Amino acid sequence: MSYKEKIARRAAAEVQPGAIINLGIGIPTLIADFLPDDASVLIHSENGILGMGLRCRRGMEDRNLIDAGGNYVTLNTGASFFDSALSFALVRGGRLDIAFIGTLEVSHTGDLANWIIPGKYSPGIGGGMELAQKARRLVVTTTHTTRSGKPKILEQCRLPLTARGCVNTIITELAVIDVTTDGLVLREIAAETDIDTVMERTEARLVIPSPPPIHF
Amino acid sequence: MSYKEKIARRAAAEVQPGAIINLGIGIPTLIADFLPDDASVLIHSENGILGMGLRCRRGMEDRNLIDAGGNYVTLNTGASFFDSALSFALVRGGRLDIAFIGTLEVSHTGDLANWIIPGKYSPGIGGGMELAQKARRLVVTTTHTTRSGKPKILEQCRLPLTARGCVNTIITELAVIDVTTDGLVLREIAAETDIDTVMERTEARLVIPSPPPIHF
Amino acid sequence: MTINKIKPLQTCLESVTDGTTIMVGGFGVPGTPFALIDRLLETGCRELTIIKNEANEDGMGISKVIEAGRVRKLITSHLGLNATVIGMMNRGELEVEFYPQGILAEKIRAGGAGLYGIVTDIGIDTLLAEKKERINLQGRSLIIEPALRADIALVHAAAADHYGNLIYEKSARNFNPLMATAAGNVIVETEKLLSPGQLVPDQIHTPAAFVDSIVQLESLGSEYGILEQHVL
Amino acid sequence: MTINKIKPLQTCLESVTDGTTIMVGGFGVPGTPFALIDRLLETGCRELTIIKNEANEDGMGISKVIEAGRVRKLITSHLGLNATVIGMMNRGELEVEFYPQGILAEKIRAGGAGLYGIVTDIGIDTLLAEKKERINLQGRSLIIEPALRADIALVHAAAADHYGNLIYEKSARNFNPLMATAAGNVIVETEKLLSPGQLVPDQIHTPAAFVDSIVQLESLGSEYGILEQHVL
Repeated sequence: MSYKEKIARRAAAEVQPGAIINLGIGIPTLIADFLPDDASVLIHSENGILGMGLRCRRGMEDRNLIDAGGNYVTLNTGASFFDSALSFALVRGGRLDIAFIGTLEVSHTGDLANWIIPGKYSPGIGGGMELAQKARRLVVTTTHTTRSGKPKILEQCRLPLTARGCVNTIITELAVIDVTTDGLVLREIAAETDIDTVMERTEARLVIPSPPPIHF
Repeated sequence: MSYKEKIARRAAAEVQPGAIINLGIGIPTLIADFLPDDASVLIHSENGILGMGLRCRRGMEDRNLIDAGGNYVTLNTGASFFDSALSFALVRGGRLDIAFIGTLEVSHTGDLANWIIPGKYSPGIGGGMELAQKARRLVVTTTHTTRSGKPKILEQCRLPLTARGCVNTIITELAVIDVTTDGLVLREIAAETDIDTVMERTEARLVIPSPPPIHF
Repeated sequence: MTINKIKPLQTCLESVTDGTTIMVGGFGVPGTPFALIDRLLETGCRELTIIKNEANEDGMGISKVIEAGRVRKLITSHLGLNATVIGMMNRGELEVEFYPQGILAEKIRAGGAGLYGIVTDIGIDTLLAEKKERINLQGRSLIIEPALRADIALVHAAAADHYGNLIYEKSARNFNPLMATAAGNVIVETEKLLSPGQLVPDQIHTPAAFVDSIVQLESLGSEYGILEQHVL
Repeated sequence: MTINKIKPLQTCLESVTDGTTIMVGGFGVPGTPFALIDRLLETGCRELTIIKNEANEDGMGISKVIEAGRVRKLITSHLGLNATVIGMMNRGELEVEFYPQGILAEKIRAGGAGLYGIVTDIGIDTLLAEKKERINLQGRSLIIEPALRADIALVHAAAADHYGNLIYEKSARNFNPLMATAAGNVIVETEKLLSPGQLVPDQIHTPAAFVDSIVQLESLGSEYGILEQHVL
């Protein structure tokens, strides 16, 4: 299992039965593979689907059935289609229980920055800003550091924000961290790591709870 | 044929093939009986119908199919149902070609007053304000005077307005009057009347065009 | 474990208390959730704020709750077919707030869509505009209408599945799909209960995400039937 | 004489001129009106303003019109799958105005609903809010987003009747029903043409009132098919 799959598997455990969830592009997309198989969770896709299934196996594609990233997908029992206005009414109106989202940076107060690197990367906004700001719970799934090893979990975001104070939980290959009024609380750490390693790779100060974080 | 039916018949002649129209309560409701039978006109009803038919004959009622006044109605070919938001989106968005509406007063500049008599009659607003303000063409169908013989077509409305400058044409049992930048132009008069009688029963000044009004 | 939002009629309104704000679907008889309204009356809760297109006709539906003195404020569009409620309003026994019908619909829709308000020119030259918040936009003076939400929405559907997917029938759709998005607790009575998968995804009017509880109607009472005073 | 809005593909875009503002449905391939877009390209009109969720992928759909230098301004949500158009934007060859996807949808819907704008808090703490009109409502500082309308909307439907009633299929619905309300001239390409009465009134997604012209697609070109780069 790749580290991305490990993150996705741990993230899937955050989903309660009956939840309405949205899976952003990147690692969040992998979460679908680790959800229970019994249609007890409904996946929302920004392009107007509730009850989206897994990615479609080759040869079974329906030209009219894609996710928001353009991938061909299947449909689960209880699914419905709707227009783009209702799709985001669902998000902004408070009916999306959890959004899983990737990020470039996240701050110790739960600020999220994932949509623009001025002068380098500015493909637009998409649905991310609304998902970040309005999901009842926002779970960031991300590698703990950048490819060059720099921390992504910072005291303050340096990049322009997607939304302020929106992140509830951060899940990486090393740790599960909750954003609380007391700061970033290290809820769990990966089996193969230790608290010192996690703290070293995190710029923001981490609160070590008592009892200490369990392994996942 | 009653005078109300005469007004309705003359009003029906204003409807072009392909038009989307709305018929208010009272005399406007009768217009449906005088429209061509070939589904070339689609009637809009505020409660979410396009392609409404005539009032339903006794014994054929569908409990889920009423007009905005509560009457049981039939459905024409090409009909659709929608919610109350889309129903008025159609009106405000400029897709309603003609609204026919009753009135208490109308002014020489096309102001309409038909929703409230302070202290005496105030049942609410309903869809009338939006129909008056936003129909591409607003045709008032009304008796020329009140039951006590007082003019309804006034220099200025005395009652609170429904909408300002919204009326395009006034059709009564006596006359067809267009609201123009030159004032109220007497386009047609009823067969059994004359210009003097119409002017006598109208408070607002009427412009007599040349050639003079034809009979209807 | 699949999703199942079915609840018994007797317990579906447990969260109503004195002072609750409740949206009620329907335009005349079609789409009015009479069984849920009767249950609301049985709760005995008072000082309610009701949001409904009209107040049904005298002695029917939401009018029964208003006539019983349980409603402090009614947010509505038109009461033309209910002389009893107009009388209560005129005697000061009921506070009534009127909106143009489509603006009422848009305010509710905006609440459901997580917007804070809409900008409109409807009623701009009338009494209605007098106390409204204004804004200048593109050279026009316009009205800001704040969004409307409720604690509870009572909705009538023609059919529902266990997930809470809904379809409405004919002119019974009206305000129901809008209100089904605009309350924290959306309670639906349905004429038919279908198994998940029986509704065609392209034909669903209200997606399951918006619905909290489904009550299956055992039978339709006489209030759901034809109203003799409107028969030709 | 019944209503018949069928037009030939060759003449359906006669009202497009240089500088026209055009909304184009679709989210990726599903719902993109490729045949109408090809016809738009053939008109040779320039200085267009295009409103579309994204710019399709390089070399496809609306991207062809942009790549041909016909578009002055693109109002959109995200260009992540189109490096060519991002390059044009970065080199200053194309003006691009970005909105959050659901706010773009609401701006279009508001235009279609005859509203002047919406009030929202989306993007309130970001760069986006910097040049926006603000309003204080119920103690909050909020953003006013003006409504969007276009001269022409190009829409893809799964089926239509001669009146202009439309249905969409699966995720091809997306922006199409919204845009179908928000332009003075709504032109629809349809995969299937049905006789009036064949569509079930409760299942119609766009009522006939909003549609001006219907073009029946003889066949679906390869652009409508499966995109190999997205196959697992």
